[in-house]
Parts: sequence; structure tokens; C-alpha cells
Amino acid sequence: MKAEPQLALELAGIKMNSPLMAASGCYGYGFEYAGWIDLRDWGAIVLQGTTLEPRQGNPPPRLAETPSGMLNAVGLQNPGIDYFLREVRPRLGELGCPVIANIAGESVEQYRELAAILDGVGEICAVEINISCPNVRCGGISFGRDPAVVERLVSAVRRVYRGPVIVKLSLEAGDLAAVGRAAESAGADVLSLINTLKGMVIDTACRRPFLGNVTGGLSGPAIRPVAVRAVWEMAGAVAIPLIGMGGITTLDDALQFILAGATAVAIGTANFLNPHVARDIKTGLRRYLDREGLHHYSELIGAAGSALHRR
Amino acid sequence: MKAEPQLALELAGIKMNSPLMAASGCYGYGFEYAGWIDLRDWGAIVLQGTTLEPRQGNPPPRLAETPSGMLNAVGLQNPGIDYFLREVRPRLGELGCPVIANIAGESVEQYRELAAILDGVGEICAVEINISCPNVRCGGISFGRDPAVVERLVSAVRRVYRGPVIVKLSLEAGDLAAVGRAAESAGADVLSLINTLKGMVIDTACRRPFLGNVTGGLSGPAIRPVAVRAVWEMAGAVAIPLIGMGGITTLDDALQFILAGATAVAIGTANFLNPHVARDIKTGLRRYLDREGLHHYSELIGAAGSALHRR
Amino acid sequence: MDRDNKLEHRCLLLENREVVPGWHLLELQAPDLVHASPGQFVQLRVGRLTDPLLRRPVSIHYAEPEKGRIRLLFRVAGRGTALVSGFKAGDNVDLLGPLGRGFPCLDEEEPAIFVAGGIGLAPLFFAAAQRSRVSLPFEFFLGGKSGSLLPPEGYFQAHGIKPRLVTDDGSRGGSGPVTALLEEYLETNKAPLRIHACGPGPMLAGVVELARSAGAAVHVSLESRMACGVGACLGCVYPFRSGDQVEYRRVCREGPVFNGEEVLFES
Amino acid sequence: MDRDNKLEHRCLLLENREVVPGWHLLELQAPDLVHASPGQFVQLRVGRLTDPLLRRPVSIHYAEPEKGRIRLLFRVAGRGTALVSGFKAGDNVDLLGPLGRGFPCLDEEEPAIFVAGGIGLAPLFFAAAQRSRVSLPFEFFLGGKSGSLLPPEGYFQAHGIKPRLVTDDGSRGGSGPVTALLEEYLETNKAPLRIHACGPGPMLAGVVELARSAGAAVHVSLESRMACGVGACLGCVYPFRSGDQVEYRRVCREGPVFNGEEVLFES
Ligand SMILES: Cc1cc2nc3c(=O)[nH]c(=O)nc-3n(C[C@H](O)[C@H](O)[C@H](O)COP(=O)(O)OP(=O)(O)OC[C@H]3O[C@@H](n4cnc5c(N)ncnc54)[C@H](O)[C@@H]3O)c2cc1C
Ligand SMILES: Cc1cc2nc3c(=O)[nH]c(=O)nc-3n(C[C@H](O)[C@H](O)[C@H](O)COP(=O)(O)OP(=O)(O)OC[C@H]3O[C@@H](n4cnc5c(N)ncnc54)[C@H](O)[C@@H]3O)c2cc1C
Ligand SMILES: Cc1cc2nc3c(=O)[nH]c(=O)nc-3n(C[C@H](O)[C@H](O)[C@H](O)COP(=O)(O)O)c2cc1C
Ligand SMILES: Cc1cc2nc3c(=O)[nH]c(=O)nc-3n(C[C@H](O)[C@H](O)[C@H](O)COP(=O)(O)O)c2cc1C
Ligand code: FES
Ligand code: FES
Repeated sequence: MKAEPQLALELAGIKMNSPLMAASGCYGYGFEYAGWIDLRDWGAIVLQGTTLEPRQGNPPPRLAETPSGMLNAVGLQNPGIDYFLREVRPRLGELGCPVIANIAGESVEQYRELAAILDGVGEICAVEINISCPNVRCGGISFGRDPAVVERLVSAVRRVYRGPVIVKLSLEAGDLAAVGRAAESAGADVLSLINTLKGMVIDTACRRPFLGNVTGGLSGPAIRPVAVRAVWEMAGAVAIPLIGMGGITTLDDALQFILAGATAVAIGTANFLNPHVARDIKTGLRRYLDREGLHHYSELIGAAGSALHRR
Repeated sequence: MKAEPQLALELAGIKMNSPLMAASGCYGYGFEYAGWIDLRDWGAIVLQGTTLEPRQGNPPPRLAETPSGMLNAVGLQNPGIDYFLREVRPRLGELGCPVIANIAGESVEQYRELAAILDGVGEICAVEINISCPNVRCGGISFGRDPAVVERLVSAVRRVYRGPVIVKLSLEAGDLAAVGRAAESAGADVLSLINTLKGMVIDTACRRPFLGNVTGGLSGPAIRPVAVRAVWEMAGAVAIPLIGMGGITTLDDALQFILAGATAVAIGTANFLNPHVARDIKTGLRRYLDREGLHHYSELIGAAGSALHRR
Repeated sequence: MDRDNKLEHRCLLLENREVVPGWHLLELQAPDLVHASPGQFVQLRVGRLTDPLLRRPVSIHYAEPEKGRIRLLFRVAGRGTALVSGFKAGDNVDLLGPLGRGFPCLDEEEPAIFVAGGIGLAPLFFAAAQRSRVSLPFEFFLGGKSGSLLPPEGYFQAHGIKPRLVTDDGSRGGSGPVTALLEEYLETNKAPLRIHACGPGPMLAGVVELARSAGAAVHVSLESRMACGVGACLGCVYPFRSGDQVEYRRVCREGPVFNGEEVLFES
Repeated sequence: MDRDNKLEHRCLLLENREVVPGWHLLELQAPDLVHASPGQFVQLRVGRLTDPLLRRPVSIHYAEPEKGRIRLLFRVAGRGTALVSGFKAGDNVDLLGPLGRGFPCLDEEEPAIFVAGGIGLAPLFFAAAQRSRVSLPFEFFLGGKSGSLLPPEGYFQAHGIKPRLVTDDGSRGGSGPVTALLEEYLETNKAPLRIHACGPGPMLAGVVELARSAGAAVHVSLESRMACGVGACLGCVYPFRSGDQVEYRRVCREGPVFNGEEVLFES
């Protein structure tokens, strides 16, 4: 009998039954979809961003549709880490799949503090450090630009958090590879990319920015070519595994990221179009591997990269 | 009798009958469309990029379609400045609208040389310096990242070219505003933005990059929100006029750029969908101004920006 | 966690009828959605490719459990709804739902007053029809731009609804805002009563104001642009009063129907 | 500059017929395009919104100047053509054209040989029909995967074309590649003759090789992905031999029909 092709992996020690992850901020705490969707279709769910203090987020409107994409300016609305530990944490076990926390701070110290609080929290199997949110003024993106800052920030988290540390990057960095290498050398276990691109829409009828926050983060299929390129470049720059994302809606999209060098892929915006996207891509991937005579999807990781391109 | 609303402008001395420009690389030398399209619908046409030596460009495939966008990897195929002066220049008068040259070099010296050659060429009413092409290895984008390099390059051109100097920027700069200010202080008359974003598509069937050049430049509606944001930010950072572009296909799109602070707008990819896009937007803009009781489109420039946002 | 509920439904479109210019009524075979409550909505996929990208929220306008059918009534407001207006009988329509929380206390004895502005009619029609079916008392006030842009009487009669109409141009019913009808009503009818409203923001603000003065309970159905529709993205929020703080609540999850007194309308 | 020529045409679709599985024939009212020459093409807009973004190049398959009609024959190859396959009679189809340069010397006395691989049939049909109309001699060789995937005889007869067929599975005509037909023909028929070919790259390379050995003139119609279609974007290039250099020429402007001997086929 022919063996079923395998999708399971260990990503820096996180045991996942497939390389498909729900992207942070697009899947709430998982519960929102849990009544309807079999969450075991996900290799892991990355929770929405958490900060030390509660944040009310940006004023509406927070969403704008753009060609094959959308802008969001949620601004990290969340009830804060205390509420999270008290109210959310105890229920996370019900989700039935690995859960990763996503943290954001306004200073290196805040990131450190958040990571220290989450260290040893059994329900959380890794932290993803968001240093690339385009929607918050004094946090987010500015941290992700400068390799020296990234190094300091990741080191600080690394010292207090014993589980896997994922660093989430944007494209705003002038030199993406340098930022990735800085994170790697500071002890990051995994890099995830890309976060949304900063964009805006002008309401021409009212002659003012459409979003309450003026600018927002562009996600969805529109950014996919840019995201695939970022993963491809990063795969040539660092040795740690990558989580690729940005506009994945179909199996072909997911394969592009994997072939470009991603070990896992995350899906955000596409959940809004097709809430069964994880199931559909997972089924498709199995069939694809079967048809192509591959035993494990990992044979595809980076397979589009020439040896020359790799360092 | 009510006066017709006005679209004419002088952009750093270039007399244009409308703020609509054909974007470089998307309109050849103008002749390709001239048999069919009334080129007087354009305020100006920016010619395809010219280099010192002839360039054969990148191997095909050079185009890939992406969601609401396209990648191109032409790689500045062009017959070189000598051929340009000999064969193209004498015919430019036939186009019937102002013509702007777009130049690209592999060193500051090459840019300077090109600008010096074009100085005094009467058929050309301005030069646009492309320091943001994602498709050439040793030129283009790398120049546009570092404010110090931009300052040097623009100064060099400024010293030898007496007409209006337009500097074309990409988004790859870590700090867009700093690059814009560097160009301004070096004597640029106008900034144009944005050039394409570097992206790629992987051919999953062949498991390799689809484009012959591996990566290409993303243009079209997909990048519009990012481009509008770039113009908005730049309008707050410099005092010289801006040419906004990236995904403009309709009047509403053009208005977004103008309201964000662009004095003129350029249209590239949309010509491929609708070769009458200039005519259509021009007609639409006149009707819009009329309906809104405005006398000149310039009343809209930057009208979406709050005073606070401006410097 | 109960996963017996399906979220996504592919529903056969039985009819797409333009009721009045620019308003379309979709009749759908959707047996899984017929037990939705009035005020709940669906997220409708408008295109097959990625532009337009997002689903569009549309209230359930009517449900016929016996036939396994639901109706949606929508106004062509932009490119998404323009695409939907071209859907043809026989097409499959992709819906998520039923989503959100509907109007409360629809089965209570105290009189219900429905106040609809324009297409705000869509969810209130369902609510009123439900009360009508079990012979509970209600009033239905409806305002619109012009008489020809509101459905004819027959549209309501079959469901036991006799709306009192006003139009901006006075071409049908009285002229003036629909809030005037409510104001007049509240002068002679005192609480306990329960107001349910749906329509443009300023109208809702007016309704809430009147309700407050009259001491009546008031619920409003809010609109906002949505992405997920299930509470996961925090994109659809509206500002609410919470003590002396502003709090953003999700229209798709905590709403779209909210206690009107807590809503912070733009002023 | 002559601007009497219109570039963009909105053409009424008279019929969309699936000739064989996956091949659609569009019949269009397009009086401005009927004087196109065989080998020229149009850029067809496949969607109204921005995804899919680009137009798709399609050869003119036939023109009836008397009726002001043209035909396009296309194979469903991906999402663009899939959308077109859903176009319905009565729709307006947006075309740019006629574009590019067609097959040369179609009105010369020397025998013409048309070699078509699969949907490569589309432009060659037009060319052959034109020769047939003025009773000039020609041969038509057509290769395909399987007999049922090629149009029936009647499709050709009305236009005086009697194709010699081969199929990969031998289900119609002989079995084998269409180049074998050409090879056989060239063994007994000597130059001067003129070969026109359209089909997949490897087939064209084979045709050019045979033509070269036989000393026959050969023109091939190339395919490539296009953006502008008019020579402005330099996106559609193909490599050519120019002395001992590689030179990239625009398929849309210098082509799509080229002297086969200059083309640098991938090996
Ligand atoms: C819970 C809920 C229930 C609803 N129920 C119904 C219903 O039953 N019937 C019904 O008809 N409608 C209903 N709506 C409203 C409906 O969802 C919207 O009309 C619909 O989403 C509009 O989509 P569209 O693509 O047609 O328009 P869009 O193109 O999205 O535009 C809609 C409006 O917003 C403006 N707009 C959009 N984008 C921008 C921008 N970037 N800048 C400035 N302005 C912009 C447009 O000008 C236009 O007026 C409901 C909404 C909610 C939240
Ligand atoms: C001058 C000219 C004339 C033509 N005439 C005809 C004609 O008369 N009839 C006809 O049927 N065709 C003709 N063609 C071909 C036709 O243009 C294409 O079949 C059509 O553009 C395909 O569009 P699509 O959207 O359906 O397919 P697409 O989705 O664009 O895909 C087409 C093919 O390319 C592959 N592909 C596309 N994008 C990628 C990618 N990113 N990575 C990997 N693979 C990719 C797909 O797998 C598929 O096999 C002509 C082409 C030219 C240049
Ligand atoms: C509504 C929304 C909220 C988001 N919030 C977060 C967040 O809190 N933290 C984070 O790291 N990324 C956040 N993101 C970014 C996504 O995780 C992801 O990187 C991005 O959307 C690209 O993937 P996609 O195109 O599949 O959505 C958010 C994205 C969206 C659309
Ligand atoms: C095919 C193609 C070729 C281009 N070539 C050039 C070029 O030579 N020089 C340049 O400055 N920009 C070039 N560009 C960038 C455009 O001028 C423009 O900045 C970009 O495409 C964004 O505008 P759009 O979305 O309207 O196309 C090119 C764009 C395309 C699509
Ligand atoms: S639409 Fe996502 S939370 Fe409401
Ligand atoms: S498609 Fe633009 S040059 Fe050929």
C-alpha cells in the first residue's frame, strides 16, 4: 500500500500536523471560528496581538477594500496581557491545535516584559514578536527597520523566554536581509514575513483619508508577489526556518511560498473570503504530493531556489 | 457664461495642458500609440528609460500577471543614448505634447553624463532620473535607498542639466521622507513616485521562478494604496511638487493622488487595459470640477491633508 | 465546541427581482438559514476572483422555514452590490451565516415600533412579519427619498405589515423625516414600548434621542464595513459609551443590533 | 500621424459556440476589424474589474468583410480564457486591434504549406481560407492530441480547406507529430515553397529545422504573454539571432509572425 503523503512538521520544536497557520490578527483568539470550523485543519493558530496594557485600538472606519486587497487599521485593540492570562488562557486548550502568542510593545522593555510573563505558560507553544505593525505609532514598524534595534529587542526576549521565538518582519526595512540576520544572530528560532504594507485610501467624496487612522496595513492577494519575493530573499540570507505569508488564498499560492523557501505558511485575509481555506489547501496539498510522488511536503521547501542563490 | 474648469499647469516650468502624464516604460517613445491615440490628451509623456549604452534587457518571460497587478522585468531594454539622439529625437516633435526623458545609469558618473548629453536638447523638456528600477542589478534601486547617495547623484545631474530635474523614487528606501528631502536639497525640481515594487511569482508546475529575471516590478491597481500613502507622506516632507503614480485607472484613483498632494499624476499599466485612459480621466476630471464648482484642478492638490500633517 | 453548524452555504438563487429601481430582492434556497432571527445577517461573496475581495453583509429580509427559503433585499450601493444585481436565477450564491445578534424581545407583548429609513427596511421587515404572524401588536414607520423608490403596498400587505410612510419629496405618505412619525406617535403613546430602528446614522441618532425622552427601550441595527463577519478581525467596530470611556464593539459579533442608548453616534 | 484608425472596439458578440471540448468560437460584429490580415491578432479584455488585469491576445480566425464579422477561436488555457468562455451572445466584447504583422506573401503563386499544432490552427485557418478564396494552391497539416479534440471536417470544408490530420493517439488521421507530415511532404515536393506554422515552441522549432534542410521559406507565429500589445512596454519579447548576438524583438509589434530562421527557440 502506498503511504499517504505527510504534512506534519516540527517548527523549532512546535509540533504541527500541517504547515498551515492562521495569521495573527485575522483569527481572533481562535474561538470566533471554533463553533464552525474544525480548527485541527490548522498546524497552529497565531493569536491576535497582545500588549501589556489594554488598548482600545484605532477609531473606525478601520477597513477599506482595495484592488485584490484590503487595508486594516485595527491598531492592536486587545484587552491586555492580564485579561489574556485570566480569561483567554484557560480556554485555549479547547481549540485543539497549537497556539502561538503574538506580542507587541512600545519599547524593548515592554517586549521583554511580555515575553517574561508568557514564559512557561503551557497553553502557548511559542511567541511571535510583532516588530512590523504599520498601525501603531510608538511601537511596531519602527522597531523592525534598524538591524541594531532588532538585535537588541530579540536578545532581550530571548533571555527571558525559553520556548521558540518567532520574529515577524515587515518590508519597510531598507535592507531586509540585514534585519533577518540580526534577528537570527540574536537567537530568533523562526522568522515570519511579511506583515502588511502601509497604505492608504482617500475618500474622494469627502476629500479626506478614508480610514480613521489615516493609514492602514495592506493585506491580501495584492501583496503576494512582494511577499514571495521577500521570502525568497530571506531564504538566501538566513539559515533558520521561515513562515511565509501575504495573500495566500489557494494551494498554488501556498506552494509558491514553500518553493521560495518557507517551512510553513500563514493565512490571514483569505479566511474572510473562504473560512474553509485551511481545509481546502490541506486537502489540495495532500493530493498534489500524491500526484507528484512526494512523501513529505518538506521536499518542496526552497525547491525553486537555485544553489547559486543560497548562501 | 460659466468658465470651463481649467486643467493646465506649469510643472517646474513644463507647460502641460493637463496633469496627466504617461508613465515611463509603459508608453515606449510615444509613437507606438500615436497612430491610434490623440496624444494631446497627455499633459506630458515620459519616454522609456534610456541608458548610455544599448541594453538588450532581461530574458523572457518578462511579464507575469498577479492579482490586480502585473510584474515586469524588462530590464531597461533600449538602444542607448546615441541611437536615441540620432533616430528618436528628430521625430519627437510629431508627438504633439511635451516629452520628458527618463534616464538610468550604473554609476553617478553615468547619470551625470546622460544628463549632460540631454542638456539643451530642445525636444526634451525635462529629465526624470530613475533611481528606483527594481529590474537592473547594478543600477536602479540601490541608488534610491541611501539619502547621501541620492544627494550626490542629484547634485551631479543638477550641475550639468539646466532644465527641470525630476527624481523618481521607489518605496524601498527605509526612510522615504529622508530620501525625498535629500533629492530636494540637492536641487531636484520635482519628485515622482512610486516606481514598481520588487516582487516575484513562482511557477509551481516547473518549481522555479516564472520570470526570466527571477524578480520583477509590481505595478497596477494592487499597489495603489501603497503609492497614495507614499505621496501623502512625501507631501508632508518636501515643498517641491510631486508626480504621483501607481495603479491609476480611473478618475477616482487620480483624484486620490491629487488630494494626497500630487500636482500631476502618471499612468502606466492602465494604458494596457484602456488605451483611452488619458482621454477618459481628463473628461471625467473636467466634469467633476464643473460639478463641484471648482475653477482649477489645482484647488484639489493636497486638499485631503490636514494642516497638522504638513510641515 | 459545536461544529454541527455550517458557516458557509452555497445557495441556489431562485429569483433576482428588481423591486424598485436599484433595490433587488434575492430569493434563495437556503434550508440551513431559515431559522435565523430577524436582525441577523449573512456575508455574501460578490465575486469569484479576488477583486472585489471582501464579502458584503446583507440582512436576512425574510425566511420561510416551510419552503427552506430566505430572501435578501439590497440596494445597489457600489461595485459589490452592482455585481450581485447581475446574479441570475440558477446561480449559486455563497453565504456565511447566520451571523450576529438580532433584535431582542420580538415575542413580547408590549407594542413594538419599527422605524426604517430607506433600505433599513430590510431587517425590520423580517422582524415585523414575525410579530404579525403571531399577532403581536406593532407599528411600522418607513421613510424614503421618493414614493417610487419604496416598494408598493402589496409588498407589505401579504405579510400583515401596514407601514406608515413619509418621503422626502412628499410623493407618498407625508413629507419629512421618518423620525417625525415616531415623534408624533410617542406624543400619544406612552411607554412601555420597544423601538427597533435601522437606517442611516443620523436617523438612528434621532430615533435614540426620541426614545430617550419618551423613556422607551430602543435597539438599532448598525452598519459598518466588514471583513470576517464573525468577530475575528476587529475591523467592523463602532464606538460605544462605557462609563465615561469610549469602547469599540464589533458590529458583526456583539451586534449588528445594539441597545441604542449605548451607541456613540457621530455628531 | 494617422488617427483615423480606432484601436479599441466594442463588438457585439453574436455567438459563442464550443466547437470541440475546451475550444470556443466567438462570432463578433466588428466591421472595423474585417480587413485584418491573417496572422494579426486582437487584445481581448477578459474582465471588467482589475483582476484578471491584462488583456489576452487572440488571433483573428476568420473575417467576413461582407457581413462585417470576425471570428475568434480559442482554447480555454487558464483563468482569462475561462472567463471568456462564459461570454454570452449579446455581450459587448472589448478588443484592441488589429495588431501585429501577419503572414507574408499569402497571395503568391508558389505553393503554401500550413502547419498547425492544436489551437495553432486559429490564425492559419484564416490564411488558408484566404488562399482558397482566390484559388491559390496550399496544403494544410494539422496535428492534435486526439481526434475528438479537433474540429470536424465540416468545419474546414465550407472554406475550401482539406486538412491532413495526425493525432497523438492516432484516433483521427495518422498518429505521430504533425512535423512528420511536413517531412514526408518535403521529401517529394521541392522548393520554391513557403511554409507557415503556428503551434507549440518545440513543434515550430522542428518545422523550421525541416524547412531549413529543404531550403524552403518559413514563417512562424509566436506566442508570448503580453501587456500593451502595441510595442510600448517591451514585455512580450522573444530571443532572435542577430549576427552572433541575441536580440529581443517584440512579438506584438515586429511579430507575431516572424521569419522562422531567425527565431532562437529554447533547446
Ligand atoms: C449587518 C449589516 C447588514 C446590512 N444589510 C443590508 C441589507 O439588507 N440591504 C442592503 O442593501 N444593505 C445592507 N447593508 C449594507 C451593505 O453591506 C452595503 O451597502 C454594501 O456592503 C455595499 O457594498 P458595495 O460593494 O456595493 O459598495 P462599496 O463599493 O463598498 O461602497 C459602498 C458605499 O461606501 C462608499 N465607499 C466605499 N469605499 C469607499 C472608500 N474607499 N472611500 C469612500 N467611500 C467609500 C461608497 O461610496 C458607497 O457609498 C448591511 C450592512 C451591515 C453591516
Ligand atoms: C499573438 C498571439 C495570438 C494568439 N492567438 C490565440 C488564439 O487564436 N487562440 C488561442 O486559444 N490562444 C491564442 N493565443 C494564446 C492565448 O493568448 C493564451 O492562451 C491566453 O492568453 C491564456 O490566458 P488565460 O488567462 O486563459 O491563461 P493563463 O492563466 O494566463 O495561463 C496560460 C498558461 O500559462 C501558464 N501560466 C500563466 N501564468 C503563469 C505563471 N505565473 N506561472 C506559471 N505558469 C503560468 C498557465 O499554467 C497556463 O498554461 C495567442 C497568443 C498570442 C501571443
Ligand atoms: C485585520 C488584520 C489584523 C492584523 N493584526 C495583526 C496583528 O495583530 N499582529 C501581527 O503580527 N499581524 C497582524 N496582521 C497581519 C497578518 O498577520 C499578516 O501578516 C498579513 O495580513 C498578510 O497576510 P494575508 O495577506 O494572508 O492577510 C493583521 C492583518 C489583518 C488583515
Ligand atoms: C512595463 C513597464 C516598464 C517600466 N519601465 C520603467 C522605466 O524604464 N523607467 C521608470 O522610471 N519606470 C518604469 N516603469 C514604472 C512606471 O513608470 C510606474 O512607475 C509604475 O508602473 C507604477 O505605475 P502604474 O501602476 O500606473 O503602472 C515601468 C513600468 C512598467 C509596467
Ligand atoms: S468583521 Fe471582523 S470583527 Fe467584525
Ligand atoms: S506587449 Fe507590450 S511590447 Fe509587446
